[in-house]
Amino acid sequence: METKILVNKLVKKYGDHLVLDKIDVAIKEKDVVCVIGPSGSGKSTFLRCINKLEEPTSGQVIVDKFDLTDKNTNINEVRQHIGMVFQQFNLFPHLSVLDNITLAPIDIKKMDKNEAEKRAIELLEAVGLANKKDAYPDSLSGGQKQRVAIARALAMDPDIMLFDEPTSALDPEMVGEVLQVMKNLAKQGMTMVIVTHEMGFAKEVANRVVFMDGGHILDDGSPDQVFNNPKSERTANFLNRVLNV
Amino acid sequence: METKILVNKLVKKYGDHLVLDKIDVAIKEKDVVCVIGPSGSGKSTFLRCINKLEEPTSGQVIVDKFDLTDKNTNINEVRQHIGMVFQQFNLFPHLSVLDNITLAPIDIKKMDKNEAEKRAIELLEAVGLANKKDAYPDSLSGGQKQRVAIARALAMDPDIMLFDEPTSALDPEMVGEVLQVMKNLAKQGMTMVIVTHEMGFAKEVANRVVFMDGGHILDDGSPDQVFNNPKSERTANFLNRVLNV
Amino acid sequence: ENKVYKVGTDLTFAPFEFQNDSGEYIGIDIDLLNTIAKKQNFTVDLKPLGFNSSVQAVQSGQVNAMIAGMSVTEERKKSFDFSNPYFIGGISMAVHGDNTEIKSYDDLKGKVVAVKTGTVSANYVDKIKDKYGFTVKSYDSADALYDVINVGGADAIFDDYPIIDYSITKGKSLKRVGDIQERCDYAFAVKKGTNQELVKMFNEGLKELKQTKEYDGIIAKYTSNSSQSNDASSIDESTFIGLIKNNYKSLLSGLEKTLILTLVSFIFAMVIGIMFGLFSVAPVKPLRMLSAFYVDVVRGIPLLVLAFFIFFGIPNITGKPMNEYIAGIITLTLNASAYIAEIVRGGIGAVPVDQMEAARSLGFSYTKTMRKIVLPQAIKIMIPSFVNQFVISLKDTTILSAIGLIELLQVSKIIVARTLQSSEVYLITAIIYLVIITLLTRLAKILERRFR
Amino acid sequence: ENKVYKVGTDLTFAPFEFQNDSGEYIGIDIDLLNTIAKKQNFTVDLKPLGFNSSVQAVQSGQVNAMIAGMSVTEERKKSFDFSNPYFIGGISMAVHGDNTEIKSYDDLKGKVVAVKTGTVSANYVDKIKDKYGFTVKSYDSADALYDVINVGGADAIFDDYPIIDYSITKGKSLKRVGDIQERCDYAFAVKKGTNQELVKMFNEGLKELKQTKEYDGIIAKYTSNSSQSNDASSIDESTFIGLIKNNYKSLLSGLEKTLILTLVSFIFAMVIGIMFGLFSVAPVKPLRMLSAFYVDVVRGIPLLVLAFFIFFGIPNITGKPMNEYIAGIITLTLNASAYIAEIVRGGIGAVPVDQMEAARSLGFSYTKTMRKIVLPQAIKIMIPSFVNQFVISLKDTTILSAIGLIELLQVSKIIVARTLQSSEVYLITAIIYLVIITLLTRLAKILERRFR
Ligand SMILES: Nc1ncnc2c1ncn2[C@@H]1O[C@H](COP(=O)(O)OP(=O)(O)OP(=O)(O)O)[C@@H](O)[C@H]1O
Ligand SMILES: Nc1ncnc2c1ncn2[C@@H]1O[C@H](COP(=O)(O)OP(=O)(O)OP(=O)(O)O)[C@@H](O)[C@H]1O
Ligand SMILES: [Mg+2]
Ligand SMILES: [Mg+2]
Repeated sequence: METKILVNKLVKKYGDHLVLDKIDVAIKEKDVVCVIGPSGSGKSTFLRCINKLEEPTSGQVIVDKFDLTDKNTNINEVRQHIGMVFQQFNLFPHLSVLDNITLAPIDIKKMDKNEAEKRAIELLEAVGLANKKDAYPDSLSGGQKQRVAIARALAMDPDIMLFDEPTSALDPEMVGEVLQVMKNLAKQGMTMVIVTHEMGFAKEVANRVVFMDGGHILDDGSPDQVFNNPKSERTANFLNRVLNV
Repeated sequence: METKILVNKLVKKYGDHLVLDKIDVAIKEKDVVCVIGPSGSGKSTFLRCINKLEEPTSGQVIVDKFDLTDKNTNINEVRQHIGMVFQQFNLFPHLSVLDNITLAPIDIKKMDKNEAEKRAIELLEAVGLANKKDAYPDSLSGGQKQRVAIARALAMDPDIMLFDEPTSALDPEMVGEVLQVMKNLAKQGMTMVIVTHEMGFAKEVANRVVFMDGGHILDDGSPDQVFNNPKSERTANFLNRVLNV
Repeated sequence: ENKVYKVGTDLTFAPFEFQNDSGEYIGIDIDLLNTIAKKQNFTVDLKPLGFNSSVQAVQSGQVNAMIAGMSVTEERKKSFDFSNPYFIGGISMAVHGDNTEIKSYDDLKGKVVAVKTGTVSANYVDKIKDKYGFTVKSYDSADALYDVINVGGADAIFDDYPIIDYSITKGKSLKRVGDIQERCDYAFAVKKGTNQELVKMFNEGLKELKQTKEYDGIIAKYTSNSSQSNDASSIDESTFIGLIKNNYKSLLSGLEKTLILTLVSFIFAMVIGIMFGLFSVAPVKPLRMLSAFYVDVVRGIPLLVLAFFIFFGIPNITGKPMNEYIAGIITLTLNASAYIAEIVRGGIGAVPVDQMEAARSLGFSYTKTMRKIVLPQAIKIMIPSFVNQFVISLKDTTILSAIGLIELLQVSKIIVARTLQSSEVYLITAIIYLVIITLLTRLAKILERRFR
Repeated sequence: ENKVYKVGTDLTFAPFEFQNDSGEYIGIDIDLLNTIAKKQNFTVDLKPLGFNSSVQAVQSGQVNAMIAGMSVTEERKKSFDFSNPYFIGGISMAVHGDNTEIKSYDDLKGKVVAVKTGTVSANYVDKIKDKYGFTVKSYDSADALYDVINVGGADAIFDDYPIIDYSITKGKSLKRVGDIQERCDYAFAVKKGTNQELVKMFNEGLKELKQTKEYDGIIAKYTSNSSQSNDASSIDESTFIGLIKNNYKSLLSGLEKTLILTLVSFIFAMVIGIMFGLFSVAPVKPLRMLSAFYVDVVRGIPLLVLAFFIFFGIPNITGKPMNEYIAGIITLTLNASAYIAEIVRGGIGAVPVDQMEAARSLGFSYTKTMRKIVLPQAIKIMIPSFVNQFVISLKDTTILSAIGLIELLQVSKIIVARTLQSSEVYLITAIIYLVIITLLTRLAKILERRFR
């Protein structure tokens, strides 16, 4: 299949602090990649470089033939094809659930309002929240917020979805609902890059697991390979600690 | 064995909002009680009533023969026998690790400074952080902070330790370290009440599991009984969601 | 038909002529003249030109006569014809109403006597101070003179006795002690050799008034402490309620000016402040620096210094004279705009960066994100601060009284000058501000609670 | 040994007598008198009593003579013996230095002429205004009069010609037009029939000075715009640098007063403010209410209104006179303490409740937790705000110039009164404040960064 995201010698520094050290990754269409690793290893930074929320220090990020590191690339256009879901949901608190979802399609894609709303309600049904369309974010539980955030990202019909620890701010009981939505997305063939600590989910859904530490990719392979037969000792060590709680 | 904590028709309301509805519990010496339940069910409130961080609306809490709900009880003295560890660690940021631990023994128990420091270093060794005694909290990782917080509580030689989701603010990799310290405490025969979402830990360490929902205790028994054979359907439901992620 | 005479008078010389709270001229001179004019069938066109200008106006024939507490002197007789004296002026000593110790000049030994600088009284006490063995304190304003005796800063004062009497009618606790000194005649005056019929009518009218005792009524109205009305408006200004009843209109108009000044400058300040506030978060560095510079400079200069610089300095640079209201509004605008810029910066900063990132990741541009996502949330955060800044601007208007703006505090000063009731008037003023500011602050708190 | 004569003079009547920046009296009268005294071997004990008091002092024999720009009149001759005139006074018209249009009184048609209220000039223009067809504007202060021509608010002014000349030496762009009018002789005066030898010595000394041309030197020093020194300190105050050189000492002493006032009131305010701040978080409700009430009331009254109320009103209540410095310090203290109480409340509130709970759960009492856990953290948060509040208090001291406190702004006003350079002086003042405030604000920012 086609390469959707090509990351080439990606380097990111904050001042003198090297966070990503020459990362090379190619992600193909319909790949579901789970990125795991200890805190501070650069997982979020890597993800955020893919839609240029962080400016790479050097190297290339090419998404769908658009070179994000090229000054002439219209980043706002590229971002329309890349949905992103944050740990803290980041819904717009001054807008209703429906408006959260329809704002971008109407405003950026110039979609007809009725059509946008119809599509939004479909998406809300898909995440099981059709009855919340007129609610405001503050009145939702964490799991509900995160599902709305996913629907909002999907409303722009992205080719790629990025998730940054989508369940780590949720109560244990609500984690399941959100993971279920993500499983469905994966089944439908969405290209996804997911930073997560949910090892069970990674095993079940990902077709590829990447282990990062200290700004390097230390392991990269199928879930089976990474979890049961890691290349690097650091990976084995990390998995050992996390799984044996 | 002797009853350490006796909770009698405990009611707690915030305004009109009934959070604890006539809770009755007796906790015996050396009991390790894990309190589980969905978010907002009143677990924290229950725990905080045990050392009167929350003022009960009605009912009785008797700890070690002291009736906390009696106005004449010197609450500061009772609290010296009840250690508490918070989700957010709550170390004193303006004091070094050593001072965090020795402040209360020196100031309240009028312990000799040298003696207090000797004891503090022993405790730090027990939690594996002897080398951090002169560090300040800000320079510690989450797991280290939580272990210092446990050492701080232990420095007052409490008979009872209360834990409110001690690992839920930690990175997955660090959860293990803290749970290990708690296991050791349990082995030494400390009376403990632990609010947690770590079901594995509860199964392994607790001799008693309490399931709360809506301000009521719906299940109360051995881990085996509660996890494998819950009395209430709500418990079964909850466990099903949390365990099958 | 009555003949009309223009008569010059002084601007303010209570109790002979002064403005009441409706801005009409009243006083002994005015009442006498008007009553005489009615009796003698002539019409008065009063010209309150001030004493010096009235003298000139009589001499140059612009007015027919003057009445201004003018004393008859040999020198003046060379250029004026005077009526019969209608009042005998002079100076007197006065002590606090409760003072029982000083019964005559002989009791002044070792005491402190206060006078107004440059007056006949000042000259007089200078002459007698060695004889009676007292020390003299000079004050520049009548207000201070009458306050000092009240607060125990002096044991006695010397002043024109009608002024003392008038102060007593205004509620000052004073009593006159000893005889009237340095007597002199007050008379109505025309230019030498002109308007003789007017002088004659004045004399005849005055004689009639004295016979009918109307004369005594007029004098008593302004100089005795009897229970009868002592003011055109017949309200006793020595009490708190009387003061309010009598002055609430001018106080309200002062308040109105204060509010208008605040509002106008606040509107301008909002425009400028929001502009600089947006600059301060702009992705363009020079704009951010410009904004920081503006805010630092304006906030680094005390408001009153800024006001002085604008009011006195700007005209020097532009070559155009500056109206004090414009100077005041510019000062308040500059000052408030710097704080508003900070409020805007703070409000935008209080919207989590997350919101910006979420919107950008959906494909919104910076400007659109600002407009659709960040500002709608920031404004809610800012509104309470805007109300608070409005309160600060309202308080700051008082400072502009120093460059002569007439607002609530200036109005109070003017009332104090007339009524001599400084503590009561300033207390009333403070309460007015307190009430308004408290209401606005409450509003800010309610808005804050609502929007959080 | 020289005989000593007490000589009265005016307080301020430039260029005849006025204080230089070191507080010494200088001017034409003073320089002439001192030079004559040296020549004639007598010693002068100068008494700057003011004009009116000097007249009295001469008449009562407290001083031997007076020299105060006093003009010789028939009336005064009755009670004074005058020396030969040492100066011929009079009034003159002046226009802006660049004005080429007005070359004589005839060019005044349709123009605006400004004068100072109540002067000989005012009377004079009143007399001639119809003849020449101009309109008159009156100003209350010399400062305003000389500003108005500069900014184009009037086409010409009339004033005493020596004052005009003096203004020119001070750098005002003016030129005199037309002849000197209303001439009069200025002379040295003694009480009629006394001190005749003094008058004789004065006359002889004056004659000698005129012969040696020393007389011309003295006059030129104060009234010509020649390049020679025009001031005792021989620095040209019409330039920015000259102004600074000449006045930096008084400005620095004003700054010192400002800083002392700020510091003293700030220390008191800290004590009171911290007390009310602790009350505001106390577990005892009446204390919290008391604190809230105090803060609301003090913050609800504008500073200047508070100052007026304290300065004028408190004496009425306590019966004791109030010194303006004490009033100023009380005002600043009250005001700052309310804001400091809020800072303390905010600082304590910014320490997470968690910290309180953690300490209480260890068995610490409320008071101990406050002292050992909460306050040490809160203080770090408060320190930058305290510095900012200090800056605000520093700015607020300027407002107290309105009740007569001498601080930096008041010093500037006094310099303006002498030099007539309002824009430059206020600009210098603004820069001084700006520098100090900017430094303090930077400090606050550094502390803030350090403590976060
Ligand atoms: N804006 C920033 N400025 C400076 N350093 C930063 C910034 N953002 C991240 N870092 C640093 O970069 C490193 C990697 O951060 P990143 O957030 O990518 O880690 P992560 O793997 O996502 O960790 P976590 O699991 O805790 O989210 C960390 O050391 C972090 O401190
Ligand atoms: N200070 C308070 N004021 C008002 N309501 C409160 C307060 N503290 C807690 N509550 C309410 O009491 C209920 C129980 O809260 P509690 O914190 O005890 O739940 P919990 O079981 O600990 O939940 P979690 O797992 O999220 O910590 C919740 O509905 C909460 O909103
Ligand atoms: Mg991350
Ligand atoms: Mg809880």
